[in-house]
Amino acid sequence: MLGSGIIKGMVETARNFFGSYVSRERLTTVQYPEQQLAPHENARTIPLLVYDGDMEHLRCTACGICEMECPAQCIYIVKDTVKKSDYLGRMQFQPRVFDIDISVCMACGICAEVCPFDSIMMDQVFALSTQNRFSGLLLHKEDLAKANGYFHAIHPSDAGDIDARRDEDKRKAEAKAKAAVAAKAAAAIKSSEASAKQVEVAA
Amino acid sequence: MPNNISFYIFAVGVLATATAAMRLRNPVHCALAAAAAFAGLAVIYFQLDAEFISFAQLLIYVGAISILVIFAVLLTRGSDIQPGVELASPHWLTGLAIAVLVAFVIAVPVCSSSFGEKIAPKMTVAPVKLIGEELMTRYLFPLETMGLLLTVALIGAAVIALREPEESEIRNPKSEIRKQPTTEELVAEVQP
Amino acid sequence: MQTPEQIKSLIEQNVPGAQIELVPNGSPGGPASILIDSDHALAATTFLRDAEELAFDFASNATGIDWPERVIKEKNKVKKMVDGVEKEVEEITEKKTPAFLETVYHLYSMSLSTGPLVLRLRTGDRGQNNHLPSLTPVWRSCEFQEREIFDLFGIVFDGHPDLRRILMWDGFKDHPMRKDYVEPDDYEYEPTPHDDVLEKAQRHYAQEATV
Amino acid sequence: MTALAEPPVMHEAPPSGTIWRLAEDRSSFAGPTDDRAGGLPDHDLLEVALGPHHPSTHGVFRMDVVLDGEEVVRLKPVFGYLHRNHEKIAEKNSYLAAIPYTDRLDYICSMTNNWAYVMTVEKLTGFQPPERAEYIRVIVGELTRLFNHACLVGFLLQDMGALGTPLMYAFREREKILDLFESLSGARMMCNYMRFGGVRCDLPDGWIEEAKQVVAEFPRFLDEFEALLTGNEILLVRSQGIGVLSKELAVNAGVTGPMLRASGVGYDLRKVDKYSIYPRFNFRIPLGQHGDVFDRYMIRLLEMRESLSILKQALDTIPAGPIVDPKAKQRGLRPKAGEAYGRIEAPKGELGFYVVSDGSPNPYRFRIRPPSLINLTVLEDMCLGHTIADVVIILGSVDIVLGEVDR
Amino acid sequence: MNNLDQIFVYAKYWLLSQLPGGVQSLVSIVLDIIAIIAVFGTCFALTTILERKGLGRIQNRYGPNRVGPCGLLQPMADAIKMLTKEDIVPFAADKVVHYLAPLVLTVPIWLAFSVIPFGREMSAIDLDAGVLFFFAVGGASELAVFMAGWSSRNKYSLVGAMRAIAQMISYEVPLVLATIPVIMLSGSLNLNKIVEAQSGYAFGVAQWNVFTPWGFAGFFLFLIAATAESNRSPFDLPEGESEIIAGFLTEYSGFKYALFFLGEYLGLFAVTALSVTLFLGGWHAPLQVLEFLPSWFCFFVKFAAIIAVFIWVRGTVPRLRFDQLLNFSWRFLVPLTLVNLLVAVVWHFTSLGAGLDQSLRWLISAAMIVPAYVYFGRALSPNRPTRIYQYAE
Repeated sequence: MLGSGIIKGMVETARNFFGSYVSRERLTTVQYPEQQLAPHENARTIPLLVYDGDMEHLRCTACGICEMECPAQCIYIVKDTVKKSDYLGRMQFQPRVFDIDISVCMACGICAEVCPFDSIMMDQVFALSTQNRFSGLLLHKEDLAKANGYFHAIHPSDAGDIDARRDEDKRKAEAKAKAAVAAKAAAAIKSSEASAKQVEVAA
Repeated sequence: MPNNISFYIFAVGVLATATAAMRLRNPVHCALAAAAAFAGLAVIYFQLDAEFISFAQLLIYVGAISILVIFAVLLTRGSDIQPGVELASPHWLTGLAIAVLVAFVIAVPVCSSSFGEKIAPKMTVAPVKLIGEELMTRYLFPLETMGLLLTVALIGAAVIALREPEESEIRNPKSEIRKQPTTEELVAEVQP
Repeated sequence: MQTPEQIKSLIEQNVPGAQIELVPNGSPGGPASILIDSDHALAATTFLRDAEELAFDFASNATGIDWPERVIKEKNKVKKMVDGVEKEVEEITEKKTPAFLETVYHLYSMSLSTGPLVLRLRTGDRGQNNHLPSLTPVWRSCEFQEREIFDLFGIVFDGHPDLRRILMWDGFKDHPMRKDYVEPDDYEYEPTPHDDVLEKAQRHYAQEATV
Repeated sequence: MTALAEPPVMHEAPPSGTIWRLAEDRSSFAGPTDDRAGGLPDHDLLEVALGPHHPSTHGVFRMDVVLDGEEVVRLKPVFGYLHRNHEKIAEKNSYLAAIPYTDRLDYICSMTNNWAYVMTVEKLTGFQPPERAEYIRVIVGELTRLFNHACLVGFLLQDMGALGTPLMYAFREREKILDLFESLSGARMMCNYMRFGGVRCDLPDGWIEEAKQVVAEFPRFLDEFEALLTGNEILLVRSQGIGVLSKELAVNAGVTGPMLRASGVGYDLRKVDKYSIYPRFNFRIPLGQHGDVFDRYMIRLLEMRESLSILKQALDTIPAGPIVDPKAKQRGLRPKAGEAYGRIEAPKGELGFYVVSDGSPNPYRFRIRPPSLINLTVLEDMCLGHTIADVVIILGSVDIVLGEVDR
Repeated sequence: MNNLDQIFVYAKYWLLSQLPGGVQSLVSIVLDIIAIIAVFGTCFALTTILERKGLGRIQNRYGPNRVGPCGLLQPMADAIKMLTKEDIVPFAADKVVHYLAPLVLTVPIWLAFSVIPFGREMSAIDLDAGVLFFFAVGGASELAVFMAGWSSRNKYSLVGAMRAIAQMISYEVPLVLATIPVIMLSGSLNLNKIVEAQSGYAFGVAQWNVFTPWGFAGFFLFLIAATAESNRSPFDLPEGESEIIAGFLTEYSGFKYALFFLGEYLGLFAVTALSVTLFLGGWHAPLQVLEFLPSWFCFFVKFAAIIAVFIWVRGTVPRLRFDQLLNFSWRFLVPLTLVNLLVAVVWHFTSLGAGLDQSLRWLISAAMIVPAYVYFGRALSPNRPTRIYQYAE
C-alpha cells in the first residue's frame, strides 16, 4: 500500500529493461529476415506431393481419399487416363490435375494422415504471399510436386521410416514376384511334364 | 513603431472577436470567440507593460472563465438554437439604453482624466513584487474580503452540487430500457 | 444419483398431469433422456431445480435438433409362406416419423455434483406449431442459448425476456441449422470447385449471365 | 461445497411504452428527447456502441451501452460478427474433419478444444484411450491452461491501460509453450493433435525434458508477474469491488470456469467429473470470496500454480506405451445411432460437445457449448452502475475469445 | 571551460555583431525562436524514438530498429507517414474549430519555453513573472482540447475532451500549489532568480530545492501533477485507448494528428523543464567537482532523466479510473501540497535567527509530511484488507 506496490512493479520493469540487454532469455525476439529459426521437424504448413526420381513418378495414385477427407475441401483431383507402373510394378493411375487452393487450406495435415500411398506430405515453406490472390494461391501439381530428397531434408525421420517400409515392400514384392516367377516356371515345368505324360498316355 | 502596428492588429482582432461573440449563432462558437477576445486583451495589457495583469488575464479568463462559460453552455443545452429564430431580442431598445448609459459612465471619468494630453511616456512598470506588497499592506482588507466572498461562493456551489437526489428523482435504470421488439413482432418478421 | 426412471417417477408424483417419456440412447453407457410435454415443462423443471434430492441448479447446455419427416426402413425377419414352404424372409417395413423440432437440455447439480440429466422438449411440427416454453426463468444460462436456438432452428420460446436473433443479423430470414436450409446464392470465386461447389458456381454464373 | 440458496429473480420484461431516443439533430449534444408524458428526469443519456471495431472488445464484439455521464445504465451485447456456423460445417463433414475446425473455436486453446471433442466421440463409440495418451492429453491441456491464463491476465492489464507490458511478458512465456506444441504437433496454435482413442503422434525425443524445463522455469515468471502486478495500488483500486458476481447468480446463469470459482463455488470438472486421469494427481481448487475482477485475476494466477503442480506430477510419471486405442478408427468413422455429451474443464470454463449420431459417416447434430458465450450472460448484471472504464475490464476478466462466442 | 559553457551565447553575439545595428534586436529574437524550435523539435523526435525503444526494452522487445542505424531515422519515417496521410475531416464536424484546435494547442506551448533558463545566461526572455507566464500560456491547452473534442462530433471525442478538461483543471491546482513553496522561499517569480537561489554548494553537494524536505515532497507532488497535466500514463485517460479509442484525437489524422502529438510532447517537455528549474537547480551541476561541465549540458541531463522516469512509469502502471483520478487530485495531492506549504513556512522560519540544528529541522518537517502522506493515502482507499484465498478440497 501507499505506493510500495508501484515501486515494486517499477523495480520489476527496470530489471526487465536491463535484463533485455544482457540476457538472451529476456529478449527472445528473432530478427526475422536476417535470422531464421530452423523449423521443428514436425512443423507443417501446406501439403506437398512426393515423387521418386523424376516428376513422372509421383507416388500419388489419384485415389481421391485426401480430396474426400479434406475438411476445407481444397483439393481437386482429376485422374489421368493411362496407368503407369508404380514402384512395386503395379499399374496405377496418376493424377492429371492435382490442385490445392492454399487460400482455403488450413494446414491441418489430415490429407497427409489419411494418404495410404505416402504421397501427400506436409511442407514447411511459409513465405507464401503472392501478388495474385486467385491464381497465385492455387497450386498445381507442378508446384506441389517435391522430390523425395526434399522430403528427406525437411522430415528426416518420417522419410527414413517411409523409405524403409517401401524398400521392405519392394523387397517383398520382388521376392514375391521372383517366387511367382519361380512358381510359374515350376508350374510350367510341371504342366509341361504333365502334358508330356499325357502325351505319353495318349501315345 | 512595431509596437503600434501590433497594437492595431490586436485591437482590431479583439473588436472582431468580441463582435463575433455577440453575433455568432452557435453559443459554443460565441464562447470560443470570447476566449479569443480575452486572449487579445491580455496581449494588449502586455504591450502596456502590465505583465502581471496580462498573465492573470490569460490564466483566469482564457484558462478558467471561458472553460466555465463553455461548460455552462453545454450543461444548459444552450447549444440547440433553432435556425430561423431571431438572434436579437425584442427588448433591444432597453439594451440600447443600457449601452448608452454604460458608455456615458465610462466616458465621464475618461474625459475628465488627463488622457488627451500628450505626456512623455513614463516608465510605469509595476513589478510583481510591488503589486504583491501593495496587496499585502494597503489593499489587504479588500483582498481578504474578496477572498472570503469567493470562498463562500465556492462552498455554496459545492453544497448545491452535493444535494442528495430525492427519492423520486433516483432513476431506476431498468425502467428506462428501450423497448425491445416483442416475440410476436420478431416471429412475424422471420416467418415467411 | 437417481436413474432417469426414478426421476421420471419423481416428476410424475410431484407435477400432476405431466406426461413424461424416456428416450433411449444408443451410445455405450449414455444415459436415457427424459421427454417432457411442453405444457408441464416449466413446472417440472422448477421442481427439478428446487427439489432437495435432485437440485439440478445448473443447466449446462441447451440446444436444438431438427428432425424433418423421415422414413425409417426396418428390416425384419418374418416367417412367411413362400411357394408353399415356410421360409425366413427379410421384409422391409417403412415407418414414417413425424417432423418436429426438439430442444435438449443437459442439467447438472452443482451442489450435489451429480448429472447429467438430459431433458427434451418437442414442438408439434416444424411449421406453425414451433412454440415451446422458455426455461430462462428457471435457469438464466438458457438465455443466450435459447436465443441461439430461436435464431438457428426457429423454435419460438414463450416467456423468454429478450428473444431476438443472436448470431445472424436481425433482417435474416431463414434458420440455418435446419436440415432443409438452402444456402443463399452468394457464390464467391473459388479456384478448386468440385461437387456441389461446382454446381453452385455453374448455377451462379448462369444466373449472372442472364442478368 | 455448500448448498446453494434460491436463484435470484430474473430480469423483468421491460415495461412497454418506454421509448426514448437521441436527438436527431447532429449539431447538438442535447440528450434524449422524451416521448412520454411525464418526461425523463433531467439527465442526458448517451448511447454508445462499444465495438465492433473497438480496441478492447477482444475481437469483433459489440456492446450497445447507454450511459448516464460515464455510468452504464444499460448494456446489451451483440454477437455474430465472427459467426461461420461451425456446427453446420461439422454436420456436413466427417467426424475426423471436425477436429481441425475445433482448433479454431477458442483459437488460443486448441488442445483443450480437440480434447473435449474427441472425448465426446469416445463416449459415443466406446474407444478407450491408452494410458500414455491420457498423460499426454493432461500435459498439453494443462500447458494450454497455463498460457491461456497468463495471456488473459496480460489482456486484462492491457484493458486497464498498462501498455502491454504484462501482456508481452505473458507472450514471452507463451512462446516457449507454443514451441513445445509445434515440436509436438507441427503447429503452434492450430494443433489438430488429438484423435479418437488417443493422440496423433508420439512425443518427439527430448520433448519431456524440454517440457520439464519450461515447467521448472515458469514459477519464476509467475513470481515476477505477481511482483509487477498483484501489489500494484492502481490495479487494486481498479479491480476490487468491480463487477461483483454473486454465487447464486453465477450458478443459475451457468457461469463456469475461473469466473465461477472466483465467486466462491468450488466446481471444477477435473474434480467433479474425474475425467481422464485427473484423479491421480494432487491439486487444489482456489476459491474467491468476493467475485469481483480482482478475484477473477487472482484465481487465474493461483490456478496457474496448481497447473504447474499437475504438470510436474504428470511429466515425472508418464509411462511408455501405445498412444492410440487399437480399436479406434479415424477415417470413415460411423458410430452407432445415439448421442453423447462430453465436457471438460477448458481454461475458459466448461467446454461441452454434444454429438448425435444417426449411424451415418457425419454427425447428425454437432453442438458446442461455448463457455465464453454463456459466461457473457451475466455481463450486463455485472456492468450496471459502473463506468465505461470498468465495463472494459469486466469484459476482460470474463475471458472470452470471439471465435468461440460466435462459432 | 567558460567558453564551452557559453558557446551558444558567444555564437549568437558573434552572429549579431556581423549585422547592422538596426536589425540586431529583431534577429536576436528570431535566433532565440529558431533555437528553441530546433532544440525541442529534435527533442520531440528523439523522445518518440527513445520512448519506443525504451518501452520495447521494458517489454523485452527491441523496439523500432529498422529505419536507419539502430532505427534512429524512425521519426523521419513517422513524419513522412503522418504528413502524407489523408487529412480526414468528419462530415458533420465543425470544420473551422476542428482545424483550429491543433494550432491552439501547439502554438502557446512554444511560448512557455521562452522563460526557461536552459543554461547560464541562456533564457530567451528574462520575465519578472516567469512562472506566472508559464502557467498562463498553458491555460490555452484546455481550450484546444475542448475544441478538438467538441468539433469532431464524435461521442468518444466528446467524452475524451470532457475527461481531459476536468483532469487538467483538477491537476493544475496541485501543480501550482507545489510550485508556491519554491516561489515563496526564493522570493521571486523570475525563473532565473529561482535558479540563482539554488546556487552554491554545501559539503560539495548542490543546494537544490529538492534536497530540502519541502522541496523533496514538492518535487514528487509536482511530478505527479505534471504527469497528469501532460496526459501521461497512468493518467492518460483522455485518450485511454482501451476505453474511448483515442479520446479527443479520435477524428484526427495526418498532419493535425501530428500537431496534437507534438503539442502533447511539448507540454511534457515544458513542464519537465520547469520542474528541473524549480527543484533540480536548473543548470547547476549536482556536485562541486562536476562544475566544469557546461551549464546547458547539466540542464539537459536532468531533463532527460526526468523524461526517462516518465517513460519508465508508462511502461509499468495501469490506468486509473476517472473518479479515482479526480479523487487522487482533490483528496491526496491538494491536501498534501497544502501541508507542504506549511512545511516550507516552518522550514523558512526555523532558519531565521533561531538557527535550529539542521537535523532537528528535518525531523520537524518529516513529522509534518509523513503522517499526512500516510493519512491521506489510507483515506484514498479505505477498507481494503489483504485477501486470503481458500482452496476447495
